[in-house]
Amino acid sequence: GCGNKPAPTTTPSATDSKEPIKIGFLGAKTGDVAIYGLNTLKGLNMAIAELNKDGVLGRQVQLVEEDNAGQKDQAINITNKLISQDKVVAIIGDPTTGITRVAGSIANTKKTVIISAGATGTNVVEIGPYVFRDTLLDTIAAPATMKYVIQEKNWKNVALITSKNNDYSVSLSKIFSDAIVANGGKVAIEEFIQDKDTDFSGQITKIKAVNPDVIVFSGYYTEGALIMKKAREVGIKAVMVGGDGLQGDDLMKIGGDAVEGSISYAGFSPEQPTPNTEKFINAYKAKYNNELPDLFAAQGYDALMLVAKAIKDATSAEPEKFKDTLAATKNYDGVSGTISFQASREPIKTPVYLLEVKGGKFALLKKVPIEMK
Amino acid sequence: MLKLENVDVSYGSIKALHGISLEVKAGEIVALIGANGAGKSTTLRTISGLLKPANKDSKVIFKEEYIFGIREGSRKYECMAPYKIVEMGLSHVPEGRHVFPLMTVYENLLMGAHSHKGKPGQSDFDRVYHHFPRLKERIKQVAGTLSGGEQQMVAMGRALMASPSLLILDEPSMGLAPMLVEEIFHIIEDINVAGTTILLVEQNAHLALEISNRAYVLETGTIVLEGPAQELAKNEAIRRSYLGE
Amino acid sequence: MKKLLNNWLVQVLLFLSMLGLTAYGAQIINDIMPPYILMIGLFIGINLIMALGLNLITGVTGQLTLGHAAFMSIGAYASAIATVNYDLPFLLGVFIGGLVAGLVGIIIGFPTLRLTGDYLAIATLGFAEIVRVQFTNMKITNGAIGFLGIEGATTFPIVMTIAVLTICAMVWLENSRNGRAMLAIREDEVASSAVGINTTLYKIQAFAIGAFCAGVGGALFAHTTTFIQPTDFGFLKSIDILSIVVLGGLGSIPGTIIGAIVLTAAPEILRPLSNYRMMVYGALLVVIMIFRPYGLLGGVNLRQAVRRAIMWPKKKQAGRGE
Amino acid sequence: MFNNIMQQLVNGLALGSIYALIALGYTMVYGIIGMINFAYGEIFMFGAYAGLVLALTNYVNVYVALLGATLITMVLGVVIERVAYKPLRRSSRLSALISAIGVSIFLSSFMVKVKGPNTRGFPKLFENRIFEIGNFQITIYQIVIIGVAGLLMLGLHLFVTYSKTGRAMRACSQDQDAAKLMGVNVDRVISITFAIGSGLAGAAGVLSGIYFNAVQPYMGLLAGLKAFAAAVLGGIGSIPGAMIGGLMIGLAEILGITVNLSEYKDAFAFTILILVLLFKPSGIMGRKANKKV
Amino acid sequence: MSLLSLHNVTIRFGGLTAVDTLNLEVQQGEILALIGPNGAGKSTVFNLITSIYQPTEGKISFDDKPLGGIPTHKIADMGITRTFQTIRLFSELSVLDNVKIGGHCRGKAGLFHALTRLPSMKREEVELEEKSIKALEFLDLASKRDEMAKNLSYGEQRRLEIARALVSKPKILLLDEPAAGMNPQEKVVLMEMIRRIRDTGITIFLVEHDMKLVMNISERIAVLDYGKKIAEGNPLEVRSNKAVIEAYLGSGQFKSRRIRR
Ligand SMILES: Nc1ncnc2c1ncn2[C@@H]1O[C@H](COP(=O)(O)OP(=O)(O)OP(=O)(O)O)[C@@H](O)[C@H]1O
Ligand SMILES: Nc1ncnc2c1ncn2[C@@H]1O[C@H](COP(=O)(O)OP(=O)(O)OP(=O)(O)O)[C@@H](O)[C@H]1O
Ligand SMILES: CC(C)C[C@H](N)C(=O)O
Ligand SMILES: [Mg+2]
Ligand SMILES: [Mg+2]
Repeated sequence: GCGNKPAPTTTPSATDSKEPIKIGFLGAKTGDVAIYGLNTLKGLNMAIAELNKDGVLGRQVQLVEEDNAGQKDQAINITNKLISQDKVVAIIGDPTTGITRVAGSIANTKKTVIISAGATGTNVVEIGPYVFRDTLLDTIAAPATMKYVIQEKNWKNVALITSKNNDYSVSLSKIFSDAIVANGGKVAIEEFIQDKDTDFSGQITKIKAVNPDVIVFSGYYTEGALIMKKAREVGIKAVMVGGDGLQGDDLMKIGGDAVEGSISYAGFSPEQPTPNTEKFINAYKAKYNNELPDLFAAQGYDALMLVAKAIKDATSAEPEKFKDTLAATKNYDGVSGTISFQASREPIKTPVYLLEVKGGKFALLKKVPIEMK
Repeated sequence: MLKLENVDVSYGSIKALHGISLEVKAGEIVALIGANGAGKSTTLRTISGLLKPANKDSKVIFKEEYIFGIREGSRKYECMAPYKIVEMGLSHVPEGRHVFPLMTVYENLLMGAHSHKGKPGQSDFDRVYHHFPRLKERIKQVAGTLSGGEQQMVAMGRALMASPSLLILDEPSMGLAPMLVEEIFHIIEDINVAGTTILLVEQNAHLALEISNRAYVLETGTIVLEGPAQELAKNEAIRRSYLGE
Repeated sequence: MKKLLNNWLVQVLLFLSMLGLTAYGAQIINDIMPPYILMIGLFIGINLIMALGLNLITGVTGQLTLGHAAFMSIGAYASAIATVNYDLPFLLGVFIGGLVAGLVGIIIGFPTLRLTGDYLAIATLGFAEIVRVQFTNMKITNGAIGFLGIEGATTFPIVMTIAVLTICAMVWLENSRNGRAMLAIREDEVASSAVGINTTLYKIQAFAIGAFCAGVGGALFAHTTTFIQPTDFGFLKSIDILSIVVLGGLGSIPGTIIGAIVLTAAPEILRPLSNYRMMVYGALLVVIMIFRPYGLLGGVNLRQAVRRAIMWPKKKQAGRGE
Repeated sequence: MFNNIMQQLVNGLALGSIYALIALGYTMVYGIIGMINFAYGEIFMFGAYAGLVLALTNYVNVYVALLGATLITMVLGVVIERVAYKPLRRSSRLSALISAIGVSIFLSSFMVKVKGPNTRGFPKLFENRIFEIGNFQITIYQIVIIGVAGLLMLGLHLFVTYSKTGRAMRACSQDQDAAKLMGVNVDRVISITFAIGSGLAGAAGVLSGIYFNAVQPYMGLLAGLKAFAAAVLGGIGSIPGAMIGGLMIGLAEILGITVNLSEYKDAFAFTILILVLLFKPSGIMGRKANKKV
Repeated sequence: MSLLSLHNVTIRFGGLTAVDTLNLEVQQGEILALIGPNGAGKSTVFNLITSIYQPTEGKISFDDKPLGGIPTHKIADMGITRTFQTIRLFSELSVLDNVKIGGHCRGKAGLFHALTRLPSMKREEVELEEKSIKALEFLDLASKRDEMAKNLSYGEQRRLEIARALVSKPKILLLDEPAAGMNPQEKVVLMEMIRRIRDTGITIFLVEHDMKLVMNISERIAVLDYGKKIAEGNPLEVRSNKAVIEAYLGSGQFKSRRIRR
C-alpha cells in the first residue's frame, strides 16, 4: 500500500541512562481467559521484585501491565502502545497462542523482543527473530504423554474430546490423535464440545456406549472438570488425560472426586523441586498468601528472568542486541525446568512433567526427560 | 369540581397551551370546542396527568386536590400521578381510542374498572352492553381487530365501567355511525343525570353545544370565548367558524 | 458561480479532490503520529465503516439485526482467501470481501426479512452463530486454529479514504428516493406499501449495502490483524457495532461517526483505570444513554450539521429550492 | 441404540428445562416492557453467585440459598430498572437495549473484580441420586429442574392471565398511556414485573449452578442469549411459549449431538429456530401482531 | 366505464364474514360513498382493494385488470392510493418528506442514481419537491412542511394523509373517514378540497360517517350492513331507503332528553 513507510527505528534510551528498563505485560486480566493472564502477572511481579534488589545493568526494571481482555484488536493496540508510547524493551506475551501470533508480528516489525509464557501451539517463533517463548511445546509433550498412557498404562481404547471453538484444543487434538495411533491405541469415538458449554450429557451418553479406557480431552480445565463430573454421574470409570490446558487448581475445585486420577502434562510442577524452584515456591507462597504457583506463574517468572539475563549478558537493554544473547540461551536453570533455545529459537524444556490428580492436588506422576537435538 | 388556572403546556419547544383557565362545576356538562390543533386534547391530557404544565404557576385542581401546582400557603409543588387522579374518580376517554389491542373486549372492560377494589359486578357489564349491544356479541374478540367504531365503543364502555365522578371525553363520537352518535350523546346525558360531571371535547359542535351547560372556545392554545352553551350556539362568529354555517 | 458548482462534472471533480485530500492528510498524520494512536484511529475507521452499514439497516430502515459480525467475518475470510490463496492485490481483496458479504446479505435477506422486530433480531443473531460455526468447521479457513499469514496491508490513509467514501455514499443515499423509501419502511410498513414502496426490495437493498460495508470493514480488519479466528467475530462484536450506532444516534450519520470515535477510543482512554476499566465502560454506556436518550447526536442530519457549523454557502444545496 | 435415544431425550429435556427456566422470567419482562433486557443474563449470574456465597458462608440449606438469591436479585432487578431503564421508557427501544448492555458489562466486570474471573464449583446443597428406569437414567437434579420449570410456568401463566396485577402488566405492555388512564400505577407494575422476573432469574441461577456445578462471571451472556432465543421461538411474551421454546432448543442441541453433528450443535439449534420462525413468523405460541389497518 | 369493480367479493375472519358477496362498480370520475354501521365491513373493502387482505372468494378488477395476488405496493403503481381510518403517517419524518414518499411510485431513480447523483436524478428530485409543495399548499399544510408529522394535530394529520396520497397521481383515491376529527367548518373546507381533487380527474371512493358531507358531495352511495350491500343509489334514494334508516341513519333528529338547568 501507499502508506507503508519503513518502521521508524526505535531509539531506546541510552544504555548509560539510569532510567528504569521497561517491560510490558500483555495478557487478559478480564474476560474469559483472565485466569491465565492474572497468574502470569503474579509470576512477573515476583521476578520484578527480585530483579530490583540489585537492578539490571544498574537500572531498575519496571513492569507496564495492560489488559487485553483476550481480544485481538485490543492486543494490537496494547502492543503498539507498549512499544511506541511506553518504550518497553520486551513484552511478556499473552499466554495464548492466538494473540501471541498477532502481537508477535507487530513486535517483530517494531524490533521489540516478545516472549510468551504460555503459547504452546504452532507458528509462533517462526514469525521472526524477536519472537520467543519459554513453554513446553505441545508437539513434544503430547506424544510423550500418550506413550505413557498407552504403553505403560495399557489404555488403548480412547475417547477423544475436542473443544471446537478453542484453537489450542483443536491443534492439540490433532497431535494427540496422531500419537494415539502411533503408539498402537485407537480413537474409538471423537466428540466435540465448545468452550463455555456446561452441558455435556449428550456427548457423554455417546461416549459411554463405547466403554473407553481413557478420555483424552484437549481443552481447558473448566470444561474438563464438568465433563468428568458428568462422566462419573453416568458411571464411566475411565480417567481423563489432557494437556496444559487442564492446569489450574479449579480443575479439582470444580471437578472434585470426578477428576481424581486425571493425567496432564505441564512445563512445571512444584513437586520434587530443584533448589532454585524451591526458593521460588517459598517466596511465592510468602507473597501470595500461601498459594502455590502454577505453570503460568512459573513460566512468567522464567520469561522475565530470561530476558533480564539476556540483557545482562549483552550489557545492553537494546532489543536488537539482547535478542541474540537471548536466542543463544542454553540450559538455563529456570524454576519451570531447564530451558534451551534451538537454532530455530524454539525452546526445549526438560523434563516433561506428567501430573496426576491425587487427593485433590496435582501430584507428580513422572518426569520424562527430553533430549536436546 | 375541576379547575385549571393559568395552565401552560409545551411539547419540547412548541408551546401548545398559553395560560388556560377553565372550570367545571359538579353536575355540569362543559364543552370545549376549537379547531384542529387548538390544544383541546392537550388540555385533557394535562388534566389526567399524562402531560405536565411547563410552568410552576399553573394550577390544576380536582376536587380540592392539587393535580399540579403550588397550594396556597404552601411551597411544595404538587404533581399527582395519573393513577391517583383516576382513583379520585376521573376517567378520560382518549382521542384515538387507545384500546388494549391484544386483550379481548371483556378484558378491556375489566381494565376500565381497574381502579376499583374487587371485581366489577355483572350489572356494570350489563350497563355497557345495554348501550352497545355490539360489544356483547364480541366479548371474546381481540380488541385490535375490531372496526374503528367498535373500538370507540370499547373505549367508551371502558370509561363507563369506572363509574367516574368526572368523565372527560375526547371526541367520543369520532368514527361512529350516525345512530351511534346519537346514542353516545344520550349516554352522556344519562350518566350526567345520574350524577357524573362531564367535560366534553367534540368536533360535532352542534350536538355538543346542545347538551352542554357551558362551553369554552379554544383557539391556538388560548381560550377566546366562554359562556352558556346556548348563547355560544347563537354567537355569529362561532356559527361561522365552528358550526360550518 | 452557483451554476458552475451545480454542474455534475464539477461536482465529481470536487468530490475526487476531496478524497485525494483526505488520503493526503491521512498520510501526513500517518507519518507523524505514533503507531499506537494511529492504530486506534485505524480501528475507529474500520468500526465506522461497519457501523455506517449497520446504521443503514437498523437506523434508517429500522430492521434490528444482531448479526453484523457475521458479515464482517465473511468479508474478512473472503478477502484473506483472495489475497493469500489467490494472490490477488489487497484492495481487490477488500472489494471482494465486501462483495461476498453483500451477496450473502442478499441471499439470507430474502427469507429472513419477512420477519419483523425482535424475531428478525434473533434470526440474524442465529444466522451469525451459524456462520461462525461454519467457519470453525471449514478447511479453507483453518477452523478454530485460525487463518494465518495475511499481509498487514491496511494503512491509516486507506482506511480513512474508504471511510470518507462510505460517509459520502451514505449521505447521498439517505437523500435520495431510495433513502426515503427506507426511512418510510422504518416508520410504517403498511403505509409504505400503500404508497407503492416495495418493502422487500428496499429492505434487501439496505441489507446488502450494510453487509457490503461490514464485509469491507472485516477485510480491512483481517489485513490489520494479519491473523483471524472465528472467535474474533462473536456475538459481542455485533453488539459493539450496534452500540456505536445507537449511542451515536440511530439513523444519524454524524452520530455514527461520533459513536465510532467514542466507543473505539473509550476502552483505550480508560486504560489507566486498570481493573475498574470495564466497569466504568459499562456505566458510561448507561450514563450516556440516560442523558442523551436519542444518542449523542440523535436526529442530527449531516447536511444540517455542516451547514450550521460553518454556514457553508449552499453550494451543493443549489437547486433545492427554498 | 433405543435406550441411547431415550437417554438423549431425557438429556434434552433436562437441558431444555434449564433454558426454559431462564427464559420464563426473561419472556415476562420482555413481553411487558417490550425491551430486550440484556442484563437479564447477568442478573441470572448474580443470582448464581448469591446462592453460592450463601451456600458457602452459613451452611444454609438449599431453600435458604434459593430464597436468599431470589430476594437479592429481586432488589437488583428493581434497582437496575429504576436507574438504567426508567429514564429511557419514552425513547427508542434500542436506547434501552444499549443501556442494558452497559448494565450487563458493568455487572460481569464487577463480579470479576469481586470474585475473580474463574469458574467456581457449587457446593452440594442436596445429594444427587440417580434413578434407573429401564435402560436409561434420570437424576434427581434433572427431575427437580424439569418439575420446577413446569410448575413455575404454570403459576406464572395463571398469574399473568388471570390476576388483576397480571392484567395490568399486559395493559402496560400494550398501551402505557391508556393503562395510566385506567388507573394503573405503571411504575409500580413495572417494578413488580422486574422483581418477579429478576427473582426468577436469580432462582434459575442457583438451580443451574447446582445442576451444572459451575458459576462464572461471564455465564450470563450465553444464558441470556439462550433465554432470548427461547422466548422469541416460543413467541414474545408468551409464558408457555418460553417453556416450549426452551425445551425445543435444548432438544435441538442434544439432537445435533446425537446425529454426530456435535461440532454443529449451536448451528443446529439456531437453524431449527430460524426454520420455525420462517413458518411461524411470530413464534410458536406468539399471537400474530394482528393490528388491523 | 367502470374503473374499479368488485365481483362477488367475500372475506371471512374465522367465523366472521366481514364482507359478504359484495358487488360494486366505481365509475370513472365519480364520487362514490360507501356507508354503513360500524363494523359493516367498509374499511375491509378498502383493505381488499389495496391487497392488504386477499378475498376469500370473488374478484376485484381495476381498469379491467384483475387485482388478485398483486402485492400492495404494485396497487399504488397501478393508480390506487388510499388514506387510513387509523392514521398511518411516517411519524418521525417531516411533513414534506411524508409527501415526497407519497410520490415514490412515480419516481425512477434507483441505487445507481443515488450514488452517482447524475443530473437526471436531480431533476427528478426538484420536480418531486415542487409537486409535493403544491400538494401541501392544496391541503393548506405548506406552513408545516418542516414539522415532524407526529407533531401535527389530528385534523392536520388527516389532511397530510390526503396530500401524501395525491402526489402519487392516482386514478382513484380511497378515503377512509377523512372528516373524522374535523369540526363542521373544517368539513366544509374538506368537502371543497375533495371536489377539487375530483375535478382534476381523480375518481373518489369514500367511506364516511358524516352524513352532511356524504350527502353533499357524493353522486352515488352504497350502503353496507354486516358485510352485505343493502342499498345503492343517489343520495336522495339512499336517504329515504327504509332499510338504511333502520340500520344506519336513524331518525337524524337528535332530541336532548335533558331538562337543562
Ligand atoms: N406530541 C406532540 N409533540 C409536539 N407537538 C404536538 C404534539 N401533540 C400535539 N402537538 C401540537 O400541539 C398543538 C395542539 O394539539 P392538540 O392535539 O391538543 O390539538 P386538538 O385541539 O386536540 O386538535 P384536533 O382537533 O386535531 O385533535 C398542535 O399544534 C399540535 O401540532
Ligand atoms: N383482521 C381481522 N380479524 C378479525 N376480525 C376483523 C379483522 N378485520 C376486521 N374484522 C372485523 O370485520 C368487521 C368489519 O370491519 P371493518 O373495519 O371493515 O368495519 P367498518 O365498516 O370499517 O367499521 P367502522 O365504521 O367502525 O370503521 C368488524 O366486525 C371487525 O371486527
Ligand atoms: C493458557 C494455555 C492453556 C494456552 C495454550 N497453551 C495456548 O497455546 O493457547
Ligand atoms: Mg385532539
Ligand atoms: Mg372502518
